[in-house]
Amino acid sequence: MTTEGAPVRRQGPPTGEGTVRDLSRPGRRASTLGPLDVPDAIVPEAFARRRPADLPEVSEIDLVRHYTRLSQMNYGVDTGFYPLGSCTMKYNPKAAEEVAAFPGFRRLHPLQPHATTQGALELLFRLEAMLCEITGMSRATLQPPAGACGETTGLLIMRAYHEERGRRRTKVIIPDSAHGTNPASVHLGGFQAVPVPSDARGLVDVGALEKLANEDVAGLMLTNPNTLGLFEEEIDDIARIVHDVGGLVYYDGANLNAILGRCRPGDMGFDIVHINTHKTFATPHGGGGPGAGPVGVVEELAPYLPSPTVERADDGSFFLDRDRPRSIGRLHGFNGNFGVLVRAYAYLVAHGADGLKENSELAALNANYLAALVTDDFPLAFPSGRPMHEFVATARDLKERTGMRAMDVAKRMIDLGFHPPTVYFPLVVPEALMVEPTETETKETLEAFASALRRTAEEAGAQPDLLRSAPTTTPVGRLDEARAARHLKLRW
Amino acid sequence: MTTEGAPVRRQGPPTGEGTVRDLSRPGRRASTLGPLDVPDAIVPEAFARRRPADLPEVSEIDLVRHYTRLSQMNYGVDTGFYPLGSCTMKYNPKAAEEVAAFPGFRRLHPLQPHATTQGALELLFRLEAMLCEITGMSRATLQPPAGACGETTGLLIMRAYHEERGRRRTKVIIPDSAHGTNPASVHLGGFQAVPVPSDARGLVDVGALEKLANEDVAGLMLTNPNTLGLFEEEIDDIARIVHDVGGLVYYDGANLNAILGRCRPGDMGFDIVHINTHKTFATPHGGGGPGAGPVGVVEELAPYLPSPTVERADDGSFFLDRDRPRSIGRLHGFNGNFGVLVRAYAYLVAHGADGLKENSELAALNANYLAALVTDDFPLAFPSGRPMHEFVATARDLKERTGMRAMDVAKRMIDLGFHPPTVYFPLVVPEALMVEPTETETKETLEAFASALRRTAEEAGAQPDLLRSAPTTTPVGRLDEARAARHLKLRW
Amino acid sequence: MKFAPHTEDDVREMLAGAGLSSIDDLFAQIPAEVRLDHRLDIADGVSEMELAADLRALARANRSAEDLTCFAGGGAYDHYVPSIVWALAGRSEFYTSYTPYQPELSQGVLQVLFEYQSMICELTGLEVSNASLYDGATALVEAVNMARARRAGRVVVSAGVDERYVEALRTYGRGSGYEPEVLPIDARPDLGDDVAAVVAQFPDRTGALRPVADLFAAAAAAGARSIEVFDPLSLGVLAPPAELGADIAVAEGQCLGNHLNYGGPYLGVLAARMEDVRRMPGRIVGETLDVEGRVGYVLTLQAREQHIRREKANSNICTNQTLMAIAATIYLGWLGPRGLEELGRQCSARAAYAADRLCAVGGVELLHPGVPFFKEFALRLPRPSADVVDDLLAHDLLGGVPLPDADGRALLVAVTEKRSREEIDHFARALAEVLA
Amino acid sequence: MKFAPHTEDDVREMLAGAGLSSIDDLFAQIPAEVRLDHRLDIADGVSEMELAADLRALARANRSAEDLTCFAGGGAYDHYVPSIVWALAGRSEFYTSYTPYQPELSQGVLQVLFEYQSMICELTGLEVSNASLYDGATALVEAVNMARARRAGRVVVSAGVDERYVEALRTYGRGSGYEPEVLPIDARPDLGDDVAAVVAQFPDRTGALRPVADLFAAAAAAGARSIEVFDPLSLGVLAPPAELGADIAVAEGQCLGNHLNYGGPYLGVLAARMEDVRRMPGRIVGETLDVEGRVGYVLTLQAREQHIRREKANSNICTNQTLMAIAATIYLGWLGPRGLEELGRQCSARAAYAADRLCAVGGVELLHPGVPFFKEFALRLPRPSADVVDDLLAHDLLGGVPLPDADGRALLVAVTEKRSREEIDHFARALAEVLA
Ligand SMILES: Cc1ncc(COP(=O)(O)O)c(C=O)c1O
Ligand SMILES: Cc1ncc(COP(=O)(O)O)c(C=O)c1O
Repeated sequence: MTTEGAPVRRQGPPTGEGTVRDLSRPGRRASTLGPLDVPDAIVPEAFARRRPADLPEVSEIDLVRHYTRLSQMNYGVDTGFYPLGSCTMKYNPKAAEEVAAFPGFRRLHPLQPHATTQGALELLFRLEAMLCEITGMSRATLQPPAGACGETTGLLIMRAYHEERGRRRTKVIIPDSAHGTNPASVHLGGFQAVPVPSDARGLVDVGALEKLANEDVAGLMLTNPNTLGLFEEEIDDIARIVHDVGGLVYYDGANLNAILGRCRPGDMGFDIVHINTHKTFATPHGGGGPGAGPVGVVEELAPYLPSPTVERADDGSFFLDRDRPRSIGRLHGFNGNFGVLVRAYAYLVAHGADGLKENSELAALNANYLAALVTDDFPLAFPSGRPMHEFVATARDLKERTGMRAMDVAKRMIDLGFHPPTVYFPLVVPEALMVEPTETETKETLEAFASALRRTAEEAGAQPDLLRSAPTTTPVGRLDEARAARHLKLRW
Repeated sequence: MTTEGAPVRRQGPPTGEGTVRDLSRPGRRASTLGPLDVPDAIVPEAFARRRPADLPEVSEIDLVRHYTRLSQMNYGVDTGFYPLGSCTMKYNPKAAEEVAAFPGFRRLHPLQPHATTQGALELLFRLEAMLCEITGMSRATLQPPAGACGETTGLLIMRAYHEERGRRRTKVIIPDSAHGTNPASVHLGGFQAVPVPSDARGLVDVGALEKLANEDVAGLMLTNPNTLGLFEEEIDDIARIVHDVGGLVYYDGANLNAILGRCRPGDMGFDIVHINTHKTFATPHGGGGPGAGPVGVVEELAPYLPSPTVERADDGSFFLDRDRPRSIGRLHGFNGNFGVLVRAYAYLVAHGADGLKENSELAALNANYLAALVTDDFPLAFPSGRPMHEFVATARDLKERTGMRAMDVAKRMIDLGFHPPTVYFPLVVPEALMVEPTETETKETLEAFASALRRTAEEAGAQPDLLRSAPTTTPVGRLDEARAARHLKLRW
Repeated sequence: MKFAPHTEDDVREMLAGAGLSSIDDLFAQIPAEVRLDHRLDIADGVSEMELAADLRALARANRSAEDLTCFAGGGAYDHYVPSIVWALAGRSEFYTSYTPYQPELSQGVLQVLFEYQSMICELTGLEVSNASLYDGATALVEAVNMARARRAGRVVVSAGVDERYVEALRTYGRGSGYEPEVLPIDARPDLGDDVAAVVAQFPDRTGALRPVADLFAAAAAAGARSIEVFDPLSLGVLAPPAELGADIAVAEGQCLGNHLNYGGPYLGVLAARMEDVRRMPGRIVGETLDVEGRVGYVLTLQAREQHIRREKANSNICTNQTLMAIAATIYLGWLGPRGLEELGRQCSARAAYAADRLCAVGGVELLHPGVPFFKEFALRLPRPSADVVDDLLAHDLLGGVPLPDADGRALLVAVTEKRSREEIDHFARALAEVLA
Repeated sequence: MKFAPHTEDDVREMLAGAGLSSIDDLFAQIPAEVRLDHRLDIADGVSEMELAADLRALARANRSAEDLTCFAGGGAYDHYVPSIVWALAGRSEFYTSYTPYQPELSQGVLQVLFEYQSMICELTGLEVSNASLYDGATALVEAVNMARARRAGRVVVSAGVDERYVEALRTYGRGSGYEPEVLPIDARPDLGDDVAAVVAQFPDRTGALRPVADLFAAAAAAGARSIEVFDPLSLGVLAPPAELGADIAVAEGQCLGNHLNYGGPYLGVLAARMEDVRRMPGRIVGETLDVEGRVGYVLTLQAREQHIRREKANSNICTNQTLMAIAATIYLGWLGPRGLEELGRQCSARAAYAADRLCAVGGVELLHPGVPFFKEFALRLPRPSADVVDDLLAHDLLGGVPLPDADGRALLVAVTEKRSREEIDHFARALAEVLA
């Protein structure tokens, strides 16, 4: 048997948990500070706060029980399979957590003299080198705290590059299947997003791209394999077309987990690459963050990288270089999400070249095996191509046949003990179910998930109420999101 | 509102979790070791293992999910109120966990030279001094790893004391309400346990004790407040009677949490005292252990304390003294449960004299307040005396009225979201419910618990099936313990 | 190390199941020209034991606030992090979960974020908070974008704002089409209806408490948005942003139970008025009901966000700093209102004591004499402050953060509740020594 | 610090509810003569911040295996503890729970203990295991009590058994009425039907691999119980106790994922034959069914235990070392059968290499030349071994454990899978230096 699909039940009757404020009692307090061993001093009346902030007043045990219970109301990779497409929810090594907590890292102030941070700087230096080798880039910045910020970084580099060359470029091309951050980043870069359609195969329509490519184009953003899990086989032509008009090609690294050690953005003609360490290199997502979005670039673009960069002096010591006249500047208050980068470094060192390559191979194997198991009920959105690390299936037929939508399937999967896949993304696919199993899942888990998914298809016809009323095994049932937006209640 | 009595439900359908062996697949493995950078060497054929041990073969993520889920199938102080009488399940400070994990403690080898363990030895030295002050003893050993071992220690000290004086003492007196470890320890000390009855007040029957006291008696073991939560008011006479026949008086410290800073075993005439740090000083119980059972003695008995003791040299340095000719010897392989003692030390330093006293005061307040709330339905077993930190109620009347037993009430409490109190102990009380709320619980929690308990009394008459069929909200229902003992299945 | 669980049998059976004969078949669609022609030039993988040794060595090559007494601040502070914060925020159900797209499986994270938003509103006196941004500097950038989404105008920034924050504005401004205009301290701003945002920091970048209310009033008069950069842990004793007239308040939330971590992961705090809620960046959690009328929490107003609004979105943030917001929530619950106030008093008292002792050292004076401050103040030293900081290391002191001011002779000194009288006295003695 | 949540209002209302007028009323029944007449002479309480500082200072006053390369063994070993072990055993639902008296609320702990018992049986080849005892030494004491509950006879102990274990037997024996008789190595024991138990250790206290099968066979012939003290991590490569003829096997389980902790908390392992199960000490978990026929786990055979059998119980153990057994279970799951074997091979290979290098140092030789060993071996040094160990500290080495043998010139050296060739070579160089 497998434990997948069978989370255990907790003690106690089903019920929610009030907020920490509901536990508050005047005069209770968890904190104690040391005695004030210096003369007291109060801030000038003019600047003083008049009314104390109405924070909850609770004891330490109240906090411990409240947040322990809330944690148990949350599903994580550590509780079960988490096949969110595009999110690469693989196992987060505990070893990385342990080393990131070493006081020598955790208690380091960002503005210490370099002489006291050589270990941290060497780690960043080594990490940059590994990321460049993996992506085929020549230099990288580790400053962006997430992928979207990496995109902004890349687009500001594009802008600086063209401006320095006195070119007025206004447009950036993105596939219609692109993730929302791409167009949003294009906008923040001061460009206009121009969509290029996908063709019948689910790949960039190269003919259409050719028509769009002109002197207004600053560049193109592409995810490869793309958000449909398909490899852009004409990547050479795509890159050439953009380069021919003087544009730059940007690689959205969200799907890098598919190709490690097999091919590299740099060899495909990409000029700028961002990496999501919280996807490909298994740094924990933290319920929404933190992440890290390092950005690598080809040699010609290196001067534009954010400031500071980590450099090595002739005496072998490391330092943060702020003397970068052509840099686009600073994208983060300090040195980026260092604590996350430590975990990414640990992950890379632990795996080594072969381990990384094997991860991509097995990620693809898992995705293809799972796709084969479910395709009869949930056909691939673009069956002509072979998916890589993830696949996009559609509940279109199911909906026509039974009226049940992808969302109903997703909620029913919860009652069957699984976190649902990503639904309704990419937008170009109706009733999309985007499944990314990742390499850390077992064959048995995939099989249990597949039979649960197929069961929902069967139930959609036979017992639609099971889907419609799902989930019933969670602390709360299906939530009214429309109501939440209509009657805004954003605080207690 | 209060969160007590309302644990939340976890995701997923109710179902158990197979054993880790059910996850095993030939060839899977979580561990990696470094490369062997020395010549290989194999053990002589004659001594070699022939068949590999059939341990499970699983991946790291299998282990993480399996044991994470099992943890969620377990109730702890961190999940809710845990009023087990005699167990003192109070809040276990996270700060104590953090400091005990400092590498300087956690990675210390027990046989290192004293020069390298001065910090650890000083901690033990300070802890011994604080424990002596709290109990009114002159020296203490920190070696016993739990209370029962502390009892053995005390009884072996009694034996050595009498032997050195050439007295043949064969009997040790214990109240009929004593905890099971007391008679068992008496037996292990090579004595015969002689029970002294409790009187109508639930206290030692002093008249009966007088009759039992004679030249065969090595000593008396007593818990005070006793296991009924009542203070032995005639403790002076009790001690005198035993001392008059040349016996020693042993204090079972399980209930020390009732009297900190208010009175001390030493001042009551006790000669030997054990402390359960995992009760009074909040070191976590770990699902059954570890604990620590330091034993303090009056000056005359100090020479018999186990070897080694922690001593301070003239140069101010600390050392383990093994040169103790009159010592009873060694009760543990090394220095006792040091990691637990670090937590106990932290607890004492954090609270200080006044904090400890306040803890006992509020523990007694909680117990008395809760007793008052439930007494109509569950009367005190011995109503004449005022309970201290815990009280023993009885479901005798309930059973007569409804046929429902203490066990049924306990199981129903689970469905109402609470861990039940201790049941059927002490043995002298029929249908005993022994409730120890501890000082770290809030008034709201006690009130929620009380109304749940009263509800069970009501339901026992009106809807007995709710009790009979309880619990229904746990991963498994009521378990067949008779079957477990009849058809022994002690391994997979 | 290896985390993929596949046995050889698994691989064989799964290939067959997928109708493939080899692993290479999975990558057949990759054109030959772009296939990698060499093994990645990265060392072989190691065991966990070796990994821990490698990182332990790197960690030991640093001298952190664990070994040095830390008087460094400048946006990141050595406040005490109580053990419950990470004992709870470190629960794996929290940190191994993704953004709560499936609310029924994510009530834990969603509710904590709702509590976080509520506490931030309580602190700032403003009406709405989002569920975290990257850090303080990027929170300011987002706040400016909010203001410019309303009125695409100029961005006026007080010279009291942290130089790194201004740098960030300059960087992002290139893309968004503005250049932050730095307004000298006490200069009378001329603000017309072409101004989108006015930014001030309180306490300012030198720790000084300088009135911002007038500036914000002028901004209001010009119909611009007032943005305050604040210190969350000052709000037990200092007036909250709303009272000072701020429309939007942003802060670095590292001080709220997060470790120094060499600069990240930190916490971007942003609160605003309800009227701006639809221009607010990032995730927002709202309370709602389930089918049975039970209270629950969801991500709401998602129409603002990139995944729906795409190029029309004000922000592209997706992954944020949720885990740090969880830590901040637990930390604020630990502090409580009285703890927050006591902590503020302690910081200002210790800072005042430190300033006295340090200024008693020959040649050392306050950079801004007579200007009140909270937990941080700037000194003018007789020597370049960077050199002095280096010299202080020999005394196991992280003496502060060198400022460009006073041609590099200015030193920013931060004093948290952790700094004892003894440590401060030691600092004063050491400073006297290195300056002697 | 203060963990009691009571506000002044709470106290007032609760006193009233309990029909009392003051806190003192709660203690009225304590006779005046025995009331404490002074405030406890213990320092005032401190804040968490100060507490952490105090303990950090104490921890730093030690030099642990974190700073010293550890070749010390003698029952406690510096094996690698993988991070998952305490990330999981450290889950608060485990460590803040009590002995599982309410099985329905404790299936987590109960099932892990069932898995633990199963794995210990697999390792030892014996039929039953309990759910943990205090440590290796007390586990031996309990094993002897088991044997003597069957036949109240003599206790013969091989001289190969750890001296601390023999000390413990001597201590507890005074109460139970036996005196352990130490049998010289290779001496022919005369065993009659007055012998209850024969104890041998394999590998022995000097790390040596000496045959125990004959001794155990003789014991069996005399109708006595054979008790083996074993090393759990040797069982990937060494024959299990059952094969050597042991009826009862006991071990120190610290090596199974538990930290050194200056000697505790450790793990007492005990396994035996089914026919002795009712004489076994401590908790035992059994599988059973619930009312609906679902598999579940409970504490079973409790009739053996003190709380039921009282003075007739063989053991008084109540609180045990469950959390360490949980860690051991996770650790063994991490190792797996092949990991266990590889670890054993690595230990013996590294130990063999270390013995060669160290014996190459002038004046150093094996205490028992030609006798095979596993991961630990004894050296004969030209100087008192305690002094040599002290001198090696200057080289950041914990060189081993001094033995009384060879009039204090014997040194017991343990080599785990963690000790690299480089570290061993460094040890050899340092030893040469301190002996020069
Ligand atoms: C395809 C793609 N691009 C970009 C992003 C944004 O990355 P981040 O969430 O790290 O900002 C994501 C994250 O989901 C993604 O899936
Ligand atoms: C009254 C009493 N005495 C002794 C003990 C035994 O202590 P330990 O479990 O620490 O061995 C207990 C533990 O429950 C107890 O309650």
